[in-house]
Amino acid sequence: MKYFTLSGLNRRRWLAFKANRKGYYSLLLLLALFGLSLCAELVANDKPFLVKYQSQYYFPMVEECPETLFGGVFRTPADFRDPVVQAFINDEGWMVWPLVRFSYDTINFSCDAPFPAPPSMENPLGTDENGRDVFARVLYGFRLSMFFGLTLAIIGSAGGILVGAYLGYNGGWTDILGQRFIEIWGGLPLTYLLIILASFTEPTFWMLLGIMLLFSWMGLVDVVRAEFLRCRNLEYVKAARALGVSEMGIMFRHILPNALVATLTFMPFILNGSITTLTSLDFLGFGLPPDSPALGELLAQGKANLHAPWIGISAFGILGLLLAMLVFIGEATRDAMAPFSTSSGGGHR
Amino acid sequence: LFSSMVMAAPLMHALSSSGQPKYGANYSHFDYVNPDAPKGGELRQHATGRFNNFNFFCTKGRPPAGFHFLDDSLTVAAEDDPFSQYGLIAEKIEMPEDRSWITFYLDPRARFHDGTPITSHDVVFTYKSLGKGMGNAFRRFFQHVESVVPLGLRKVRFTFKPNAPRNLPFILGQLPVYPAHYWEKINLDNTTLVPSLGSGPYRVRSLKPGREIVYERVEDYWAKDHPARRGQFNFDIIRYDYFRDSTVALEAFKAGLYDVRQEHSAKVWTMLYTGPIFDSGEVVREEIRHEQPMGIQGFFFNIRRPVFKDQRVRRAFMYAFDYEWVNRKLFFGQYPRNTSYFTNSELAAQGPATGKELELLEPFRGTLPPALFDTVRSIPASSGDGFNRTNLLEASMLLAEAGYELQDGALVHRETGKSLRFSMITDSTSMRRIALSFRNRLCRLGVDMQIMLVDSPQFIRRLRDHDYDMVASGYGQQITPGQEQMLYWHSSSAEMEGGRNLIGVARPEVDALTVALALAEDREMTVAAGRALDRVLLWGDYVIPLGASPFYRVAWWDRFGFPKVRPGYGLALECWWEKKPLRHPTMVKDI
Amino acid sequence: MLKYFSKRILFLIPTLLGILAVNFFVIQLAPGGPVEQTIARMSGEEHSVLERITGGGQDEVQIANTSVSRSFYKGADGLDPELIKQIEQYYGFDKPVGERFLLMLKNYATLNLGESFFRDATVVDLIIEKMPVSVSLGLWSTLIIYLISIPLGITKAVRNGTRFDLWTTTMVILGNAIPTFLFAVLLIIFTAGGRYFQWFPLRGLTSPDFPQLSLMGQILDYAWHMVLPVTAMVLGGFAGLTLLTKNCFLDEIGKLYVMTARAKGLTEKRVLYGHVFRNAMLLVISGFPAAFLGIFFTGSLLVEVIFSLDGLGLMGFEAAMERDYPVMFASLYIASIVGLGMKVICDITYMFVDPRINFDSFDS
Amino acid sequence: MNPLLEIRNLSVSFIGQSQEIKAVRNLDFTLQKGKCLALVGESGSGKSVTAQAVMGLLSGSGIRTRGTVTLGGMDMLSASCETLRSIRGNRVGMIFQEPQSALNPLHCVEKQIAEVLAVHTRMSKSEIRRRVLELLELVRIPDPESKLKAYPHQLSGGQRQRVMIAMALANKPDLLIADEPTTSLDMTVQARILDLLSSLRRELGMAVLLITHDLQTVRKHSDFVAVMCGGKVVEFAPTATLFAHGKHEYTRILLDTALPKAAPETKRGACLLETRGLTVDFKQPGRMGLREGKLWITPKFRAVDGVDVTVHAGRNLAIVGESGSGKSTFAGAVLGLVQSTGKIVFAGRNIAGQGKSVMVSVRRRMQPVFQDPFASLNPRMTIGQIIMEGLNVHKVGTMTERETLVRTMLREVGLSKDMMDRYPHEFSGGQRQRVAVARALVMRPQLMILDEPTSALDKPLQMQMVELLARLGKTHGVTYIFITHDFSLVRSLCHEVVVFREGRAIEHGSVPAVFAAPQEAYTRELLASVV
Ligand SMILES: Nc1ncnc2c1ncn2[C@@H]1O[C@H](COP(=O)(O)OP(=O)(O)OP(=O)(O)O)[C@@H](O)[C@H]1O
Ligand SMILES: Nc1ncnc2c1ncn2[C@@H]1O[C@H](COP(=O)(O)OP(=O)(O)OP(=O)(O)O)[C@@H](O)[C@H]1O
Ligand SMILES: [Mg+2]
Ligand SMILES: [Mg+2]
Repeated sequence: MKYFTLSGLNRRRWLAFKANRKGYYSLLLLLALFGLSLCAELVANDKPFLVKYQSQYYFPMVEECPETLFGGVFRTPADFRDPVVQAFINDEGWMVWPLVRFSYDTINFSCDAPFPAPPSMENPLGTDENGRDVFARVLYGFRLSMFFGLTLAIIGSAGGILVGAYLGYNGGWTDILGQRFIEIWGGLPLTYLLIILASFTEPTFWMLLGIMLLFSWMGLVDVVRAEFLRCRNLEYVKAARALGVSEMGIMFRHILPNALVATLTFMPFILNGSITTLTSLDFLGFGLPPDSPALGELLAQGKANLHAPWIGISAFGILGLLLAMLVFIGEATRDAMAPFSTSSGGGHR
Repeated sequence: LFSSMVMAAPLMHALSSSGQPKYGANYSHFDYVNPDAPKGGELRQHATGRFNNFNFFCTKGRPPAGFHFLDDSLTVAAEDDPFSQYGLIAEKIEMPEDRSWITFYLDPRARFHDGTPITSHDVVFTYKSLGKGMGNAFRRFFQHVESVVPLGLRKVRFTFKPNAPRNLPFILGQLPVYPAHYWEKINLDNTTLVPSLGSGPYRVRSLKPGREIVYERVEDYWAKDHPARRGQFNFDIIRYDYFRDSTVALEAFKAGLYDVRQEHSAKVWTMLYTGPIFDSGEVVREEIRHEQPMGIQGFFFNIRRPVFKDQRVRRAFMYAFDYEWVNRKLFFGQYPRNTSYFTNSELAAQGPATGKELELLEPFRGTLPPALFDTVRSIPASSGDGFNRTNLLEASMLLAEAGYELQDGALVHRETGKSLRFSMITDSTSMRRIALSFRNRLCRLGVDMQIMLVDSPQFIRRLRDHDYDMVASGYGQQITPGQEQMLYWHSSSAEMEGGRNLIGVARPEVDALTVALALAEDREMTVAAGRALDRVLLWGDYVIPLGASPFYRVAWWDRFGFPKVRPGYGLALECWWEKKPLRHPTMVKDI
Repeated sequence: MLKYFSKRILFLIPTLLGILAVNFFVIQLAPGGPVEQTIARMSGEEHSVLERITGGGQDEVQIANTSVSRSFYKGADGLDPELIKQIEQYYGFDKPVGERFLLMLKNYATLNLGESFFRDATVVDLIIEKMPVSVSLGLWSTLIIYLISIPLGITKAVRNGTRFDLWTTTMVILGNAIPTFLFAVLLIIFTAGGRYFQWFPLRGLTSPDFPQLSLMGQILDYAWHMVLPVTAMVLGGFAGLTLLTKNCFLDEIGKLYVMTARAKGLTEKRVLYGHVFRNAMLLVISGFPAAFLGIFFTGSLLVEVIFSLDGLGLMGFEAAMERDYPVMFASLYIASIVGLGMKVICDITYMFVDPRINFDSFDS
Repeated sequence: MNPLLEIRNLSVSFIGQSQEIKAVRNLDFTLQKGKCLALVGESGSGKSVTAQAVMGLLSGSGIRTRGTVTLGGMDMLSASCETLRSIRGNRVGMIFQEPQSALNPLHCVEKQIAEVLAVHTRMSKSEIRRRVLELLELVRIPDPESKLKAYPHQLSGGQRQRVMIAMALANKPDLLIADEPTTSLDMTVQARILDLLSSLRRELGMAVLLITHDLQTVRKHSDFVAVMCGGKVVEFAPTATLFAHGKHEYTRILLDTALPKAAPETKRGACLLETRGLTVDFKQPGRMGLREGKLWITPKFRAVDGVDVTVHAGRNLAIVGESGSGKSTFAGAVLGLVQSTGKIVFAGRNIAGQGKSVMVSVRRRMQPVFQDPFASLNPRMTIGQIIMEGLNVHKVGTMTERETLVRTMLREVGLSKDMMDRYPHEFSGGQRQRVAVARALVMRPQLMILDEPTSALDKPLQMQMVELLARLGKTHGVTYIFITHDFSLVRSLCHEVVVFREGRAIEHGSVPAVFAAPQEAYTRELLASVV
């Protein structure tokens, strides 16, 4: 019987969430896609799962297999796509390949069509202009972008909410000085920071994430601050104060849930924005290393290769789907959090 | 006083570095024009970017496309004779054998659009003002000019300093002549959007900054019937529309918004020049072979860096790069590889060294590889299958020879313990694209390559500081190379900040040959020195060359006539004429 | 309140100073400056700064396409050091950093925003020159976005959960997910290119014969030119605002005062727009400055590029990439002033919208 | 003659995620033109829901309404939007139970009232303004001019209620639905308002559906009475009949319950709270600045003016006084929720203008119940969470102990424990009021300030509440400050009384003394109106 109120409430919320079918299925689909992309290596890879060579078994995905093992000459990890290597192995054994025999950065050297090559059995979504498999790039890109986007969105929003809440709740000098600081901080030239970074080294995923994190938190500050400015004067906030609830408690238990509209609404867009930020960085050439499977890069390629619609459509498709799922999940979450049912069939009379 | 010291020389109608200009003194027109081409009509072209300056003394702004229509120069080139400059404003030219000075006799008919005759005063003014302008590109040549003296209303003499570059007279001949009386009233340091007074075949009719510029033919152009101008500049209106986005620009062409388009991208050329308008012949699509030297473009090793000091490493990398595959898959096979530093030019080395070339090389026989004298260094070629096994094998052997061995999947030098890694910089996305497959193949050898795409200012900064391991760049070449070769290959430029010696070659052989090329007295010497230099550089394995197209890829709406003869060194759109009028010509009303 | 807002306005100055200082010094750290840019330009090695965006970088062959008569300019690689000194001096780079900064501040204090490095026009003139495009794009797209999104969001809130709601959500999301540049190019290809339909002009703000047109004709011509760029700009803008409006409304619509309003016999429209609207508007307002600045100063970059328009977005971007510091700082300066001003106005609006809001410290 | 309002077989239920709440079941009654029907009954018995159903306001996905509501021959439940619109606010006026939440917080008084007129009449702007002023005067808002531009949060509870009344009466409706219209009004004003309604009934033939817990009012002003209990009308009779011999069991209970006549005697303890010269200034309502040509400078309005009050432990204090006299403001100031000047000494410590650290320790020992319970409950927290929160914050006992405490408390205020997971809007006014009391009581504070804690409760529940408070006062040493208009409550619980008028405490003394021999004229007037 412990936590009886909470469990009851949470069950009620979960039911409300589930009652929103779009949101519920979106969540399932998103989880499925994310799960799939987490094991992207097993779906799309340029290494076989399993190689049998001369009664010996190899697992190239987990162990390094130089082609010398199979009678080749190079002592670097074997390129299993190389027809010569394949011939070596097939002569005295066999291989089991994943569904798509390309990783995100595998160039389809043996492709006959000029790049970007149209969809085929080998490349289910075609190749990009550098001859890399679009499906593999979308799959890995989804993971990378989700990770980048989610981290950025979550940390960024959390930061934005915290700061906005703090400023809006306290008002006065805190607000004035804090806002000025944010304005100056926001004035930092992101492009130049990236140029400077790029002048030292090829930017990595983590560096970009770090730099973007410096700025991503500012998006929500203004709206959250506004909500807090309003809500802090409401009667039930006063009541909570009179009850002796701590400031944190008031801010996060009482005001924030009511100020959550903005956050819930913007969250999918922030996430999507974080993903497309990578695009614009790629545009400027300050994006991820050229091999990285960034969805943004795919979009840019889509524009540059309009005659190869499979590139643009794949990228746009996955981004659109992601955004839609997130929005629906957001709506369902809102429904779950809302005290009153917000779905109304035909409107009020 | 001064003039009396210099001897007289024969008066010429043209300057030529090959001895005889193609067209004799009494030529009536160039071969590649139709002297009776009908006048009139409109030619619409496009440009990318924007323009914001008509003050050509000032290097700050960007001049509009087609600005060269506005001003005549002392001499002009014929697009089928790269070795000569034919007098235009300069009716006659006087220059001694040693090229120590040059006198231009101005055509008495020459005048600006306002009717003012062009005089030596204008020439001197132009020269002096251009020399003053901040960072003007002419200045580097002007430093070799001793003096400029007007010897009369229509006669002006440039006297050169000793050891002036041989092509200096040609460059001075290309000098446009700007009206002194117009420009004297204007602050030359500032950009302006007021179209200036000119003397050329066209004047500006209207403009919208950043959007369009429209030129109209000058009806009473003074050189209308000049042999160097006959049959050219036939359109009444030439307009340039500005676009910023290349995709949109192409769409605009296909929509018929402009008439002619030259394509620079192999992919676009093959994939996007399709559709009903091409099938029906409304738009003609043609690859026109040209004879222009293409120089060399590729990935240059910076041999100042320890990694690339070893020629075997460089050679190995050349093996690792599968250009044939790149060309086939990325360029649709349109770019034959650069196999020389003077691709598509007679300066490219061939076969065994002979004659003058051999003479030039002979003093260095001790330090040069023996095979150099018999063969040109080959650029490793592959089967183009993408996997490039044989070449990679070759490469790995070379690397092993150079002392690298595989440790934990990476190549490490046996003695120094340094791993084999380097970064390539470029400021162009297309280069990055090419480099990607290279990196992929190097990976198989255990080499770690970084590709850094930086923006232009930073790229220039690093180029000037020679701060890179490998750089994607190129050297353009002219038909007659000159002094710039010193900056390209000479040791003096290797350590100089801003020197264009990308590779960092500092070898006495190269120095000597470069000097010989820069100062070559005649064509034979130029060719010999060029070939010798090419041979030596190629044997140094300093570059992984890429390719370039020997064609102009041009498409146009089929409303034009053009001469049957095509010049080898230019598209010569000036010689085209309108066959079918435009349906909605630009502002014909008030012509 | 007077005290609060006078404080706010006084704080504009240190904030501006801070923004300028931070930018100035960060930018000093970036390798390559106007000098390199000039060199690049003079030696013909300059890449268009837009190349990366526009795909101009597809030109694989950079060298071999110069015709003989003009090759000479290109041949001029390598510039002598003296010349470079001169360039540095010209741009004032022979002075120490601090001095340059102070000089800039002095000029800004006297409202002298300086001249572009690469063109002889004062920055103010440049900005004025770019205004028509930015104002056109900014104004129309803001208007359209707000005029469509808000009623749409409200309708969606009222009909939450219906099929209409689902469809419109999907539409606006797809609109948001398709990148502007892709959409703009598709628009051009399908409705302005040579292949399919040629309904709209694909570049510029007006036709070449604009001055000759009658007033009505001019308006139509302008509108005709605006269709595509504005469409491209607004498409992505609906989603955020529509959903925000919807969610804010949903939050309010269940409250008791809404029932009171209905009990008064108001029409549903009046209930929504007269009563709920103001209560739900706060967030929409608070998001406005950012949206406005975005659309005005940066948001239209890609649209400007694709439709060959010359606006502030492009100017700012080009200045940043070409290291045209005066233009960069001046536009930053102006954008900051506008932005900071907008925020003050916004805060004042909060108080008009919701009289319960004040900005005092909570504990005093 | 056809009845004006006829309700047949009305049922309303709320369909939640897990259960269905049947708020009204098979209700029947009729109301004739010019008559007054009093709807009395247990708190939570469905009176307000009935009222809303009559207006046709209950629609939406979670609500199921069955039966017929015929108004002037037309079915309100199936009428078109257009018809409903033309009726609402015009032929039927409605006074909502909780004016604080029912008024649009962002519209000023003038706008809210004027809107009804603008929508249903063709009056010009100036006529409307005149009518608004007239209405405000009619409902006895002092200095109506100055309140025109006031927003709801700038009004006192009683003033808000009167704005609601003015709004409902604006178009001289045929039917007035008044849901506890006078709970926050002092007796004088209350009497005037009820008289006003009676006169309107007589003059215009207006029918009134009066929902109230005050049986005096019912007896005096209504023609018929419907007694509701558990969603049903258990008895429907003419007033006199009902009062004389009400049949139903609940009616009897209702009629027979009487609050005790005197507060239980307690020991007078140490001085618990003392205010000295407590003063609160507000900005005069009206748009910022720009008033009377004076930019930014708005005149001050003194809501509490140098009040000195002393409360001793064990001696409950009643604060009475006319509506708008600064009682709630005073309470807010004492609690540190409203900015004030002057001295506030609580348990020997000056807490005026103290920082957070002091206040946190004080707050646990000093708990308020706000005048408008709805607004003071966080709409996104369930009742369980709300009551539990204080315990959690102050770490009272273990989790299980807290749960037991909460459940006991709920039972004691007459709520069932299965309501714990419901949100505030799913309750009736009286239920919410009890939640608010429970939230404060569960903390077992030393001092409790209750702002009209029983105004929405029926007599039996009031009784229960009084007993509960008295018991807790005794066992836990809780001292109460009551702000109320209900003198029977004052008598039954309080030892001391302070009379407020225009921000000042004009009279102070023990309850029997003041009630027996009031010193001030105003106090006398106040007391006189009770009888
Ligand atoms: N939105 C809702 N959802 C669920 N239950 C509700 C809702 N509104 C009211 N109820 C329930 O309906 C019942 C009747 O409520 P109603 O407000 O009509 O009571 P009431 O008679 O007016 O009581 P009071 O005198 O306390 O105001 C109550 O038990 C309440 O809990
Ligand atoms: N925020 C405010 N701004 C301006 N005036 C206010 C404000 N709050 C209250 N007032 C005014 O102060 C006076 C006292 O209000 P208060 O709420 O204390 O009255 P009250 O005694 O509680 O009356 P009631 O019995 O009607 O609740 C009223 O005239 C009210 O209009
Ligand atoms: Mg009720
Ligand atoms: Mg009160």
